Amino acid sequence: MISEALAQGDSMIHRLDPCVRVVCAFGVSFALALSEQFGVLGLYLVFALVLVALASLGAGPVLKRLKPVLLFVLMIWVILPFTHEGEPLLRLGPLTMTRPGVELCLRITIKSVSILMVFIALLATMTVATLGQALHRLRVPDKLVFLLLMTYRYIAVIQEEYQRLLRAARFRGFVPGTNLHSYRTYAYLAGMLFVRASLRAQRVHNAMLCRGFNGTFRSLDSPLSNRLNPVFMTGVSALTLVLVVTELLWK
Amino acid sequence: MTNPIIKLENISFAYPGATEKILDSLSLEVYHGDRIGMMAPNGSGKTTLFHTIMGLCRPDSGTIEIFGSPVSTEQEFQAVRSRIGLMFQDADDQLFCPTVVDDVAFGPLNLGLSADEARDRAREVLATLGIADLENAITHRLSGGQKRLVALASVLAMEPSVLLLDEPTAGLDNGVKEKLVKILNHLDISYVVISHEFNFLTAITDRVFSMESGKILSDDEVRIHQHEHMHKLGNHPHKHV
Amino acid sequence: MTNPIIKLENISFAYPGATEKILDSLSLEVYHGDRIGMMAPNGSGKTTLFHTIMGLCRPDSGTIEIFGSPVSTEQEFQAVRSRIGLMFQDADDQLFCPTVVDDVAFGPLNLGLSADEARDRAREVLATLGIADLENAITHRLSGGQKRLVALASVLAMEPSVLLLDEPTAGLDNGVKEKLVKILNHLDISYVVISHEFNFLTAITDRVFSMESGKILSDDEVRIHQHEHMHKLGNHPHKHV
Amino acid sequence: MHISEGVLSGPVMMAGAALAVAGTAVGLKKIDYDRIVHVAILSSAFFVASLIHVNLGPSSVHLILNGVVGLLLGWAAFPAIVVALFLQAVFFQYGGITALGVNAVIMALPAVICYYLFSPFLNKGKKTVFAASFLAGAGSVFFSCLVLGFALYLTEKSFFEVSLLVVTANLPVMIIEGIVTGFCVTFFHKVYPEILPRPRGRSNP
Ligand SMILES: Nc1ncnc2c1ncn2[C@@H]1O[C@H](COP(=O)(O)OP(=O)(O)OP(=O)(O)O)[C@@H](O)[C@H]1O
Ligand SMILES: Nc1ncnc2c1ncn2[C@@H]1O[C@H](COP(=O)(O)OP(=O)(O)OP(=O)(O)O)[C@@H](O)[C@H]1O
Ligand SMILES: [Mg+2]
Ligand SMILES: [Mg+2]
Repeated sequence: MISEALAQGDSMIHRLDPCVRVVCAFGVSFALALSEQFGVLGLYLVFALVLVALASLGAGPVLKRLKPVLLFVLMIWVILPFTHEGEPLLRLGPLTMTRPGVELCLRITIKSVSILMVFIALLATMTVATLGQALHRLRVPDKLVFLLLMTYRYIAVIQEEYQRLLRAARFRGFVPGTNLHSYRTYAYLAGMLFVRASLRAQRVHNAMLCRGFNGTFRSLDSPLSNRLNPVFMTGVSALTLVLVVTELLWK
Repeated sequence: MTNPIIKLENISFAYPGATEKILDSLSLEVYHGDRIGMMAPNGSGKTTLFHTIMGLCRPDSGTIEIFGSPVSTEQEFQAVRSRIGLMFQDADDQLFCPTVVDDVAFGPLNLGLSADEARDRAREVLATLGIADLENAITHRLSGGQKRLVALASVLAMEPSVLLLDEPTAGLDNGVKEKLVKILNHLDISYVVISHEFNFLTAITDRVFSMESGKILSDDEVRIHQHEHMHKLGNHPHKHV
Repeated sequence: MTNPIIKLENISFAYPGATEKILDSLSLEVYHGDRIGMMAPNGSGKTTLFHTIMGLCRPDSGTIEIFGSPVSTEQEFQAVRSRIGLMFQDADDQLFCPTVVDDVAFGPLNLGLSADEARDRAREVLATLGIADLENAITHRLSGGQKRLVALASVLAMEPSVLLLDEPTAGLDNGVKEKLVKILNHLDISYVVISHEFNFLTAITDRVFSMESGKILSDDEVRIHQHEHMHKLGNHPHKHV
Repeated sequence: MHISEGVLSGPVMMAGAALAVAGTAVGLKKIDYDRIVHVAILSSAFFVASLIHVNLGPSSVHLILNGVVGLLLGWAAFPAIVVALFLQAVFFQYGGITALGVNAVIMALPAVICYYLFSPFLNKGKKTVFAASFLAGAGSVFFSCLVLGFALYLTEKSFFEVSLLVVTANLPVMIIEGIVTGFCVTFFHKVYPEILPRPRGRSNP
């Protein structure tokens, strides 16, 4: 279910220090989300496309990952232009498209698609293991990093447990429907997942104690030194700064 | 000669995304009264084979006939699934209701029995297996051996025509194993059993198959395989068994 | 005669809330060089015994001495825990780090080694077990057999003086089992191994104990038990092995 | 239930992020080292459980179960939910970085509120347990809708209709969540009461 296929590549982005990528992803995403001007947003869109290209990800996998947001965008285009008040732009029978409505939709579309492309290019191209390490070096609290890595580690285990439980139910003639029996069955399956998760947590905690864990998290640090790191960092910062300033001046 | 209960013909299957075929033009026939053992290395596709019979893995090519009629769509599989009792490799995966009787009655309820009928059926099966006293026990607190027996009960409560048992003895001690041997030898039902234990298999089956490169191997090859294995262990100092 | 590495004396233990004693005035001594097997029915308390030695279950009465000095508080157990390598029944419980090398290095890091030293130690152990190529693999993607070997590596990386292995072969095929036999026979370390498989145990240990009503039974009783068992199987038609 | 990237205005986004950081900090503080593995693995279970689809007439909806997580973890539900949402973003791109704060508040705040409202009833009789957990399950979805609607409304007054729509569209979901949470918690009560929080006062959530 969870695949880290995008992390397998070997592009320029893949070779950058994960910390640099995390910082850039944060900076660009927030700057982008706070922009309003179409000109600036257009430039961000191009910027995001360039990042995706630099990560050498095929159009197919990227589009697949954008599917949820594209569906969302489609939905707002169907609703917002007609419900938003303001200067009418176009009449379609009884419906009126308004200019502010269309502008709002356009803005949301560019922002959401660009932010997700930045996310895909910079963050989805590393494994969660690497991401955790990067967050650790960026001084995110140890407990939170540990929580992230441990949660990630056991998702696959629990997912498999769920698949097997569901399969067992189906083999015994369970056909889900809209009825109490089905909801109760799903509740039992979910309940069983939590019970097993809790029992497993006890065992894992014991296993950690046996390996000398005493409350401090240590990890293998492996910073990737790469000539490109400072270059990329500077480049992205400069570009973002320019776009932020343009945005501010535009007003 | 009667028709086979389960008939696989030239089944090929690869997991989506994987290139390697786990099942490769495999054919298998199970007749009424057959008691077949299956012993093959980890990852050779035994569990996949069972899942294919149950319609959980859809073959890329080949045909499956169950009780004489071809099955290929989800509807068709749903109709026959409850007549094949699959017992999972790990009993924990199979027991998800709070108490033993709830769990054993789950299948019959899905078959459309009333709550009372389902409970009666569950009690009956538990009694047959000699674990009537577990009726109100909490499933996840049972011991490993008890879980296995309850899992078997919950499969038998569906009154299947054939059993598929996936490593019913893994991690069980000899006491529970012997109990299983007795139970299986007394049940009047056809079955296919996967196990890594030759002694157990020979005690409960008439023939032992193996699997290699996605195909079923017949009895003889298995026998040769076993001799070889025992020879290897013979190099180490070990007690006479 | 040297001092025992592990010495349990009159240990009694019951799980909180339960009335039944799982361990009942149990005594056990493990000496340097011992290779002990342990074979007993499900639920007889084998895993509980291992957890008591590690200080994960605190006995209600009795004394534990490890490496010659008594241990009873969490601090004392913490000090000796890293010198006893416990391999868990379920490898998934033991491999909690995202990648193999992280996991194997986790113990050495806790022992106070620097990141580089820990990494080197991890690589060394992986190489010894012949799985150096798994170094950067994601732990949850490993196969059952690989997980077991990595779990062993992560225990060995602590350089323990004694190993406690809890059913290291459950669900593994003969190939992986033979690999484990070879590895264990080449390690120069004392160990206690729980297994339900007599062949495996005899191949890697010098004595086999059992457990009954919370106590350890000596070799002889176990041997008798086995003969009896084989005799029973003899009643059923079965092939010559 | 979440808000997509690019929808929220700056102030709302920032307020959400600040609240999420604060909630996570409180939650982390409440987790000691003996409990952290427990929180992490329950967070994995929450991640997986939220992928379960149940039928609703001809269509299907996925479970949310933030009520269950709240009842089981108390304040620790905050970091647990943040981590699960972040991993959903990484694996499925259900969101990116900027909406994470608001989305975390949408899911986690109601979970914590329901913990305080309903966990005192969990060591009572079977009927009370079912009723309390039904309310916790339905209530946390309801509160989530309110927070979501409020965030949208603050961003853009014209989102008012959308907010109303969200609440009404989620009415059946609330009922399903209530039923499932009710059965789920009575299941815990019967088979593994240790997983439920002890009565408050004796130990911290
Ligand atoms: N869901 C899956 N997706 C992809 N590959 C899978 C999946 N399930 C199993 N496999 C692969 O298919 C092969 C056969 O698996 P299967 O579980 O059928 O083996 P098995 O003979 O039952 O092994 P065991 O003795 O360990 O139970 C293995 O190599 C396994 O890695
Ligand atoms: N955490 C626990 N709380 C209460 N009872 C427990 C707990 N863990 C184990 N038990 C009970 O203690 C007994 C001994 O369990 P233990 O796991 O030590 O057996 P075992 O010999 O390792 O069995 P197996 O061969 O199945 O692994 C069993 O009856 C079990 O039900
Ligand atoms: Mg299998
Ligand atoms: Mg055990």
